[in-house]
Amino acid sequence: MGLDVDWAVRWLTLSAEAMAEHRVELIELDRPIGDSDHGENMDRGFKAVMDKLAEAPPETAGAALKLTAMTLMSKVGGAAGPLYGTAFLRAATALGDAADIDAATLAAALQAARDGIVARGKAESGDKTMVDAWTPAVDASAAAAGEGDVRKVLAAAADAAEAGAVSTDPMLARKGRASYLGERSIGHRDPGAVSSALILRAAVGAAE
Amino acid sequence: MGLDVDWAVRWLTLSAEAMAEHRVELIELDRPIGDSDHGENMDRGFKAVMDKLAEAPPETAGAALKLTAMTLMSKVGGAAGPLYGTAFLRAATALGDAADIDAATLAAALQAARDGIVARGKAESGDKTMVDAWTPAVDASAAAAGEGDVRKVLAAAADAAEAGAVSTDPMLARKGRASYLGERSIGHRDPGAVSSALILRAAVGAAE
Amino acid sequence: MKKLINDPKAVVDESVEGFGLAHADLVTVYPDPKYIVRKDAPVAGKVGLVSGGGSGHEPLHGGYVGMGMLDAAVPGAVFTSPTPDQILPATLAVNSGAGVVHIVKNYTGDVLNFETAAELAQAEGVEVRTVLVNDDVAVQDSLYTAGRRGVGGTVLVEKIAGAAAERGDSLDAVAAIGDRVNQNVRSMGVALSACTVPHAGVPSFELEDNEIEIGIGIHGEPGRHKIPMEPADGITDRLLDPVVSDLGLAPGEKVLLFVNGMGGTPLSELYIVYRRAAQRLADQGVTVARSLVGNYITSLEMQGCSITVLRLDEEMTGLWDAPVHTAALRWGV
Amino acid sequence: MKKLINDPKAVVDESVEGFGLAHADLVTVYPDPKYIVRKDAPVAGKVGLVSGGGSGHEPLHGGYVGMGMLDAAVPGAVFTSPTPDQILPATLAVNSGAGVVHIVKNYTGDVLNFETAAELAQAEGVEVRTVLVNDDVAVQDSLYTAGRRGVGGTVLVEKIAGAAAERGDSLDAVAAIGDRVNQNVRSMGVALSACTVPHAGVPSFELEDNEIEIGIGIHGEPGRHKIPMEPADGITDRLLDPVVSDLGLAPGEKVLLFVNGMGGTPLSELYIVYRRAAQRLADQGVTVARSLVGNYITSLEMQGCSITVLRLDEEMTGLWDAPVHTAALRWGV
Ligand SMILES: Nc1ncnc2c1ncn2[C@@H]1O[C@H](COP(=O)(O)OP(=O)(O)O)[C@@H](O)[C@H]1O
Ligand SMILES: Nc1ncnc2c1ncn2[C@@H]1O[C@H](COP(=O)(O)OP(=O)(O)O)[C@@H](O)[C@H]1O
Ligand SMILES: [Mg+2]
Ligand SMILES: [Mg+2]
Ligand SMILES: [Mg+2]
Ligand SMILES: [Mg+2]
Repeated sequence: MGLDVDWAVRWLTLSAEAMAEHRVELIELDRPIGDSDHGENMDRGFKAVMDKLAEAPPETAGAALKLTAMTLMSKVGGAAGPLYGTAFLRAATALGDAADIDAATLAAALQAARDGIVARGKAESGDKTMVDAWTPAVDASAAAAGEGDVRKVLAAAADAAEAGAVSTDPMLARKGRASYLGERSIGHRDPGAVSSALILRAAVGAAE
Repeated sequence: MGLDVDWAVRWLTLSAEAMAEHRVELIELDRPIGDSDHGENMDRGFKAVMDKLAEAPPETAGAALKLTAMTLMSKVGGAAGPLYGTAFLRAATALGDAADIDAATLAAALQAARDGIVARGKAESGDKTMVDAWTPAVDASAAAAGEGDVRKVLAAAADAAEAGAVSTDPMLARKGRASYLGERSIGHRDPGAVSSALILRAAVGAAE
Repeated sequence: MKKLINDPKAVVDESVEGFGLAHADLVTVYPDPKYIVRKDAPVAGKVGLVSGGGSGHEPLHGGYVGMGMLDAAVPGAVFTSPTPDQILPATLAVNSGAGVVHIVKNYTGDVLNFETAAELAQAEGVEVRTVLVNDDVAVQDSLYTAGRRGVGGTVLVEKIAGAAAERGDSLDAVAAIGDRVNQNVRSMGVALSACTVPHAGVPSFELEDNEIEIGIGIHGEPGRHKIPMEPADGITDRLLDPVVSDLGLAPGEKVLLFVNGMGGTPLSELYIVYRRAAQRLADQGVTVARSLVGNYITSLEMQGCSITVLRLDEEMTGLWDAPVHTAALRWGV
Repeated sequence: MKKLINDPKAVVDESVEGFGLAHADLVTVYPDPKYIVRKDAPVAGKVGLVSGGGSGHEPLHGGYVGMGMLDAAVPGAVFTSPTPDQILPATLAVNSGAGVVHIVKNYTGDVLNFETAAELAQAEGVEVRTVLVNDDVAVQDSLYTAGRRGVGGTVLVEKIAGAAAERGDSLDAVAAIGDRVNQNVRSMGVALSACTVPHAGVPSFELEDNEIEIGIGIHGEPGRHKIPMEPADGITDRLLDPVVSDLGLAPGEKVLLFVNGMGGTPLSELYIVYRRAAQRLADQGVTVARSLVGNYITSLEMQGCSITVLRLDEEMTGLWDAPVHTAALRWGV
């Protein structure tokens, strides 16, 4: 059995909870190499997503993600707003109006999301951005998709994203605000990679 | 034997040394009940007096005190500048061009100085100002003057001024910047009373 | 203490020199004795306006020298009133024969030094009038104290008296309008942090992490009392209410509302205070006809603000609106 | 953290509301989505100028809305770029048909959000040009980074492009002069203390008692490197020299020298920095033809300053001198 609109709403709800719970942690991560707002931005954005979902419950998973995209774009600001906005918009487009999402469609949606982030932000792997969480996640989910189990696809993505976030520690930032620090960006974890891993982990929880 | 111009110059020199040495202490006293500048002001003023004395060595004690008055007025600023300026000016006038100052003249000069301060600043005894050092000093010197010993006159003045400075601790300020604090001025020593005592103590040292 | 200075003893010299370099079109700076004079002074037939006081309150007073405001400013050492040997030549330099008004904030040191300078100027044949500014409601006025301090109202006195002088008012008329502004203006301030006088090197008073000081003056002197930190709206009310009641403002009256930063507070916070003050005045039926928000009379890097309210009449409003061209206040030209 | 605020979440709302109340003669404030528009916008036949960015840099950008400068400002959350749903209506509101120029500081967030808004505006038939400001020499420019940040030069781009729009220049011409200013302006900043973002509640970086941070941006980001505290003249040289050499200034050239405070530094200290910078430029045969000293682009209550130098030509000088009437910059009117 695949994933449906209820899963999507649960995913977004758990994401919102994760952003609220990790708000201070994400602010703290953004302090040494950024401007101390990532947790605040994400928490504000996902709270707004919750409001929108309550106002007009979506009929499909795709519609839920599209609504998320538009809300994040208009409420988050900063670099993360347009990047996450594009990611959710591309994923929504990939899902179309499918009522039941299978493993292959899911993996394709994750890839579309990552491609959207890269198209907007032009970061490459190793630049110490959220791409370093998304790219391993997309690769792992593609590999897992062959087995046909959406839960395994999600788990593979979340595991890889978490490892990817950790992998940003030694990187020298080349994109975003952290890049101004040059060498001094080394030794810190990228906040956007961490929030990405949290969101992908929420997708796993929603499918349990 | 009375006091002469050399005594006056030594007095001013020792006063300058005392202001330099107690600069920080006077700043610290001016901090809780004033604006942290009394030590700076007095030190700047007496350094300028030293320069002036070196430029044009005075011929009489009266001339030395007049030069001091003009210099303090033009270099100290704040409340203390005009007050000490007037004090030294009145004392200089009281000394006239006497080459040898006897005990009675000395006591009269001290009284003239105090009266000058009161005329300018309109403070009464107990208002927590330099007047609370000067008035007991004047009273004590007048009493001591009968014995005819200038050194005893000076010592009596300095002793009384020091006690007078200490007596300002419990007073509630009614004049100057400390008066803005009302009740909160209680428990602090008045910086101008302390600098007055230092100057009168210097006069004793100069006569030794 | 971290400051963008070279030597605590050279702070005023170098700062005033830089000011003169940056505003050479407006002012001439005399270094020793130190005073700042309007470029085209003395202006023929015009009453001269001189103000001054301790440094550390920038842009006060140098920033207000120019067309429509002061003719000269006399900066003392940090928080220390200037001396007669500065005030006198400044007074002589701006006297065109029409006389000179001294605008003096009510502090013992300023009063005594300006008093001496005025006597000396008068001895040289210059007519001098003194406008004493004492608008700080934090100080209980009393015959037995040094009286209220001059704070934020000073800026408004200088602007309005300056406009009166510029339009050609007589010596007595300029002094009278200055007094009228002073009688109709009240202020009160708060500090969130103390400031550090360069030569002292340590903060002028202590505040705990969650304490603020209500009723501070502009010299880093401690204020009326310490209270626990509270939201901006509550602090605003604590400053505005005594000002309004001391002024005896009635519904229907028009005022100028001036929210002033003490030097270390972001402009955005001053607008939060302005918002509350404007709303509260409106609730009381008072019309805010003019406003001023920014760092105009400061205490070095102190965090905090003051609120000043001036009861306006038609003449004062017109003089406030009149053109002014100084380093810190400029409009109409 | 002690701030004159009510609720960290309401800081921008309340501050912008207060700004609107204080300057109701100049601007209209739209609360949600939030943007600030020149009172008489759209001005018939005139190119519209829109800028924006995170809040916390006041008076930037709202303080520059008015005749001769910006037509609209779009404030984001503190240090967070605004969103397309704010930028789009601001753009539409100031379009008179002559098109709109977006002035964007080069930060990933600002660039992406303005890019989206520009696309959406274009889809609605409004021609949009973007002027990207990236004047911060502290950042090594490189194809492999986000590139130089937009800092102090932004104020000068907004003033000069604003004057070009006001005199009736075409869309392309306004964008071109904005680009020309950007190409001829460089800046560098220093922090003596960090600032505290209201919702974060702790300082954005740590500095020891005798450390300063050279090459800071305007978002409380740490800078290029920390050095021990030193006298103002030495710090000034560390900021000015890279600016001058990156600009490739030659003797005989004319510049505008802009010494900017980061929000928590007294004006008197800025003049000490100005003094040194002006003297040093003079020693190099460079003429300081115009100057600006004050808090014009800030980082909340951060202590520190930035130095900006703009190579002037005759047209830029004329546009700089042209009348401007905004809350924070006003002359000639
Ligand atoms: N060019 C980019 N491509 C991909 N991700 C980026 C890029 N620039 C920034 N990011 C991500 O955005 C995160 C910062 O987001 P946030 O703090 O909300 O925005 P801002 O940097 O504008 O304050 C970074 O941690 C990084 O993961
Ligand atoms: N009206 C007054 N009469 C006598 N002494 C006064 C008066 N006002 C102030 N003082 C004295 O001046 C001292 C302060 O001097 P100082 O700190 O140099 O000046 P300011 O108060 O202007 O900063 C006080 O400690 C007090 O002794
Ligand atoms: Mg950030
Ligand atoms: Mg003092
Ligand atoms: Mg003083
Ligand atoms: Mg940000």
